[in-house]
Amino acid sequence: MKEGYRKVTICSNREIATDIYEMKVKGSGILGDPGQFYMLKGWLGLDPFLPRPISICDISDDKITFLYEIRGKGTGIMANLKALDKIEILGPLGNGFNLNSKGNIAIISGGIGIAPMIYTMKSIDTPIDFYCGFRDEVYYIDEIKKHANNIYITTEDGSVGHKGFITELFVPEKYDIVMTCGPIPMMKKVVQMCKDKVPVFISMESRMACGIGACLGCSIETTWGMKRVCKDGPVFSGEEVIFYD
Amino acid sequence: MKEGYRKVTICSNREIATDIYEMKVKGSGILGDPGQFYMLKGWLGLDPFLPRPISICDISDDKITFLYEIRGKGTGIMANLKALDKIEILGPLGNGFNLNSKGNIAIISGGIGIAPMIYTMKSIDTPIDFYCGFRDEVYYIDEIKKHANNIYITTEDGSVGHKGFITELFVPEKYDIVMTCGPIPMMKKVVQMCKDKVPVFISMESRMACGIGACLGCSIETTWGMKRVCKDGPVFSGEEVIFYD
Amino acid sequence: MIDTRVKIAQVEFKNPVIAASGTFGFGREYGEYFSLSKLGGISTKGLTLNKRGGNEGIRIYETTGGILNSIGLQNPGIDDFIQEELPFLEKQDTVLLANVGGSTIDEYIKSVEKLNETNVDGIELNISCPNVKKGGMAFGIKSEIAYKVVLEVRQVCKKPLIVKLSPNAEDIVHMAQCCERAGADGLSLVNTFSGMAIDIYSRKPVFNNILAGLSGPCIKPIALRMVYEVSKAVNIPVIGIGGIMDYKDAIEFIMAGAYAVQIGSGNFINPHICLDIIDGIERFMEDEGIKFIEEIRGVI
Amino acid sequence: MIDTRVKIAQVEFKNPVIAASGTFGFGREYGEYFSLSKLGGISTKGLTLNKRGGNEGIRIYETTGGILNSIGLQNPGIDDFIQEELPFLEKQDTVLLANVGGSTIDEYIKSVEKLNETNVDGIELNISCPNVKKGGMAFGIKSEIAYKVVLEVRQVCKKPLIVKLSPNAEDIVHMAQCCERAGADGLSLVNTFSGMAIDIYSRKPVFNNILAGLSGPCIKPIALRMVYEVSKAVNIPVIGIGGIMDYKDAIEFIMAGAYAVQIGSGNFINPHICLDIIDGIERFMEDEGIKFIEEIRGVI
Ligand SMILES: Cc1cc2nc3c(=O)[nH]c(=O)nc-3n(C[C@H](O)[C@H](O)[C@H](O)COP(=O)(O)OP(=O)(O)OC[C@H]3O[C@@H](n4cnc5c(N)ncnc54)[C@H](O)[C@@H]3O)c2cc1C
Ligand SMILES: Cc1cc2nc3c(=O)[nH]c(=O)nc-3n(C[C@H](O)[C@H](O)[C@H](O)COP(=O)(O)OP(=O)(O)OC[C@H]3O[C@@H](n4cnc5c(N)ncnc54)[C@H](O)[C@@H]3O)c2cc1C
Ligand SMILES: Cc1cc2nc3c(=O)[nH]c(=O)nc-3n(C[C@H](O)[C@H](O)[C@H](O)COP(=O)(O)O)c2cc1C
Ligand SMILES: Cc1cc2nc3c(=O)[nH]c(=O)nc-3n(C[C@H](O)[C@H](O)[C@H](O)COP(=O)(O)O)c2cc1C
Ligand code: FES
Ligand code: FES
Repeated sequence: MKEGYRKVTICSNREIATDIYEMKVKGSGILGDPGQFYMLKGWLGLDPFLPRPISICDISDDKITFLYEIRGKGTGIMANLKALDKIEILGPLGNGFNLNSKGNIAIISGGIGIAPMIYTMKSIDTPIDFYCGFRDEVYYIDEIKKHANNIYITTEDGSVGHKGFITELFVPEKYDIVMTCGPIPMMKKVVQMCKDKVPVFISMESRMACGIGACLGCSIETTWGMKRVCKDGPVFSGEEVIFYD
Repeated sequence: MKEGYRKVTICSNREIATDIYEMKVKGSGILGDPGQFYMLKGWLGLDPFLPRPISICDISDDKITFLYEIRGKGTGIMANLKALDKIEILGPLGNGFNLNSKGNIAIISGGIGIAPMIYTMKSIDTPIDFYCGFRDEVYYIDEIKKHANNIYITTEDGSVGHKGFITELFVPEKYDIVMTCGPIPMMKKVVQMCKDKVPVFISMESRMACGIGACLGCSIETTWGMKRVCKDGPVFSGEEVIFYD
Repeated sequence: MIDTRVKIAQVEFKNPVIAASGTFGFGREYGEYFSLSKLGGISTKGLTLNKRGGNEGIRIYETTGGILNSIGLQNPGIDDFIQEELPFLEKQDTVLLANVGGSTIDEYIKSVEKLNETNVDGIELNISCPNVKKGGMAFGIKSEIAYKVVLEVRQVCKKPLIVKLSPNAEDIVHMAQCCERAGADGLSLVNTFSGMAIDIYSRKPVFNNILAGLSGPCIKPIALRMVYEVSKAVNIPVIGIGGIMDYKDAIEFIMAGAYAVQIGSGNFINPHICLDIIDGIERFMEDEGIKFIEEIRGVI
Repeated sequence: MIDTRVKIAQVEFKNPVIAASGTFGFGREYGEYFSLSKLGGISTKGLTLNKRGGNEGIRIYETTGGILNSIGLQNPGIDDFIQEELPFLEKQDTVLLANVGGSTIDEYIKSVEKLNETNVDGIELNISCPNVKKGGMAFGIKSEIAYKVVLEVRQVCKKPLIVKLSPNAEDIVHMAQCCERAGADGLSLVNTFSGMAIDIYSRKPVFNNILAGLSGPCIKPIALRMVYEVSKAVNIPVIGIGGIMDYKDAIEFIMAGAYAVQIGSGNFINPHICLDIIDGIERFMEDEGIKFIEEIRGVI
């Protein structure tokens, strides 16, 4: 039987860029594959009501790293937590990336979509080209440099790296496998670029309630019919996801 | 104009007896008279929804001491807070005890009703007889001993002091003024004992929403008609309050 | 330059934020925290012809995201209000709505007649009170009964007449249309939802009256839906009420069709909430390049 | 020794805690977290005659103390359910209610006929779905329409028939009485409240369908009141639903008259919530010296 929500202790929780936080938590039985996520509840009481899905950014020994952006109430409250505070987590959940990938691999992340790609990159033996796009501030670059073969950076305001969108630098033809996580329009673009050229795997986002496949709140349309992001994903093959405009 | 809710910083928050906590907070413009209270909000989000009324247990310089018992959700969350955490407070609110009291004064507290009586005792120049009743564990006794003339203690299980209720030790005839705070049945008993003998002032409790006199949620019946505990009280003259069975 | 003024039933509000009845007393207490003249308007505590002490027992009980209340219309009565409270309120530069409750049509009429002679800017007729003549069923449940009440009150009322609807109405849209037909100049909704709570240890209802009224952010999605549906169905202005806690909530109600909003339980959590919402609406309008509220009213 | 068994429509539940429709899938997912045989019962995701993909756009939106959902009855259809899901569910030692939705009476009848031939323990008829023949107004709003639906379904239904009521009914008590008269063996209430939310930046409703269903602890006080009123007014067992988050909430519903309770949104916050509530009820009964649930049922 799987464990339900359990309390873990926060080791550190620091702002690494404007509104971007890195939280490390510690607990027993910490598990997970790259691309999987946890549901987090960093508050007592029922407001916020729903736990929040956050990807595994890294795991080592008994510690998980979460990288998150303040988007609203839940992440805002999480940002207020300090070392030794407790937080409840459920997971690991969902299906991650296939790591038995051979050949030239590209990872493309947009904004906070970088989170799951860190652990993914670290878990793949082959050297990887890491494309990461940001709005203005960049983060986690040192971590990527340590592991990546090449690193490509764009910012929308040109403050760091190339000015523009990350998809402008990406050349699909160079790769045998592409993995991506970021805003839907970016991922849609990546999928279009890779079409008929190279298989692409994308980590989808969707509003979630249960996180375990029961409520059908996170369903998306795929060529195989409705699929649950939380249970059947969050990683899907680029071709199977049906994007809307 | 009065200030609204403002953030103060917790200096310490420790359990001094089972489920009894002493919280010290620090902030600018900390004010209040004995018997007055603050509304406290020690959580982000809207659950709990309402702030909680807590008496001033002590004030010195820019620090207030609150003494509280875990009764439910709100006080339970408060007990989880640590030094350097923030909490929001509104106050001071209500009318406290009249401190220009002359003659022999008795203070009678039951359980956590001791909280407002500490600051009250310290603020009165005359030596005071302090009667405090507890269920089992006693607390804040050293603090009382420092200031009181005589101290009488009862516990319901007899573990400390006299076994029984505090009203069993109290002799109204000895006093010129009586002040009391505790469970309604205790205060009712004190009022009955003092009737036609000595004036008694009681600090009433009532469920509150606004805490400032607008919602009429805390109204109680008095010989003067309906009165708001938060605005017209919490301290009332014993004779004016109409107790129900 | 943005302009937050709104006009409802010929009355101009300097902004669309009104303090809701029963949560703001007669303004005095909040007047200690900010200048009441900043408000779009104030709706008084519910007034009845005669003084009422209100209900016994517990009156306030917290629930998740809200409160159940059973105040029972404690108020000094219309005469005392006119003598003791109105002079203070008249001095404030804000729209004053006298919220009027009653258990018989006759009582409503007598109250309104007295208020006709005062300077209040409008009447907010609360039809959620139990109808003592009809065995306690509120006037606000059945459209036909509400129609009758409003029609009769309209005949005597010389002030703009806003009818405050109960969300417990059988058919809120039909109810609204009946009130419009009966001559209401505007509608405000919602009042509290009928709810209850039980003390499982004493095995008794928490409230002496068993039922109590639910308010607060917990009801917002339902209130918003009702305001949306009603706004689409009537041609008189609607004032949106129910769980508004920040300017975003207020804007939602306005986009759903409300001309103005009322803030109730939120005042208890933050005495400055009305000001914060007024400021927030202004900032939102500036950021979004909205000059007049009408540009976003009812865009949904 | 305490005994938590309850009997509803001749079906025995080992305890009064049932997982609510649409929040528990077909049990498989929660079965990874605990043995489903510990539950009093399971109500399946709402089934329709034919497979449905559900609604497009946002399906889940958090509100204070609850959620709005617009899943749109995504389900594999009755046939697929019987073939793919039922065999797994049959293996669990718990009562199985098949929750049936539909947009026409005909659809309900065909679905029930298929379920007649299975081992499901009972039908939970969800009459909150929009009635496509009557322009989208749900069957569950007007008592007379509900009466007709239930009467016709009753005629073909060979299983215990529980009718699940919508809190949007115009008169929940009358609705309940009509369903009783039409032959329901039990009632479950409440389904979700009609609500909405607006995205103020895009100036559009959050949901493609504009309206969505509100559930969670925010609705509890209203749901409890409805269960109380309905329990007093009918002679068939009532199952209480709405915002139950712990054993205390469950006991409140039982004291208000419910024979059993269903746990919906709470499952999302804690996959073990049903077990925690079962344990809590047992502990409460022990502490309070209650041997049978009937001792406290409807004590209010
Ligand atoms: C599988 C998965 C993994 C994720 N991993 C990460 C991660 O590693 N780091 C990170 O920062 N974020 C991650 N997210 C997104 C994160 O869950 C949301 O940002 C968060 O739930 C917002 O909560 P909030 O209370 O702060 O915002 P809210 O106040 O709830 O909403 C603010 C805004 O956030 C967006 N949002 C709300 N809920 C979701 C949701 N469930 N999914 C997507 N967008 C949402 C909406 O646009 C909304 O307007 C992930 C989401 C999913 C589904
Ligand atoms: C003027 C005033 C001064 C107070 N001073 C203190 C103090 O110094 N220290 C202290 O520990 N407590 C004090 N109280 C009581 C304190 O406010 C309540 O214990 C607290 O609000 C309970 O909140 P909760 O969320 O923990 O409990 P809840 O979960 O809200 O309720 C648990 C139980 O607490 C009781 N309760 C809830 N709200 C109130 C309320 N407003 N007043 C009385 N009882 C309530 C009820 O019996 C309820 O069953 C004071 C109350 C008032 C009115
Ligand atoms: C304590 C309290 C007292 C109230 N008294 C009245 C009243 O006297 N007359 C009235 O029309 N509405 C009364 N209301 C209802 C509010 O005006 C408002 O309609 C309702 O609370 C919903 O708004 P909210 O969710 O912002 O609180 C009262 C509400 C509360 C909480
Ligand atoms: C995501 C979701 C899906 C639901 N689907 C159904 C359904 O298919 N059929 C049904 O009768 N009720 C459905 N419901 C309603 C629940 O069964 C329950 O009646 C309602 O959520 C109130 O209970 P709660 O407050 O405990 O969630 C659904 C509720 C939610 C939150
Ligand atoms: S979040 Fe419930 S099914 Fe995915
Ligand atoms: S708590 Fe609102 S009047 Fe006292």
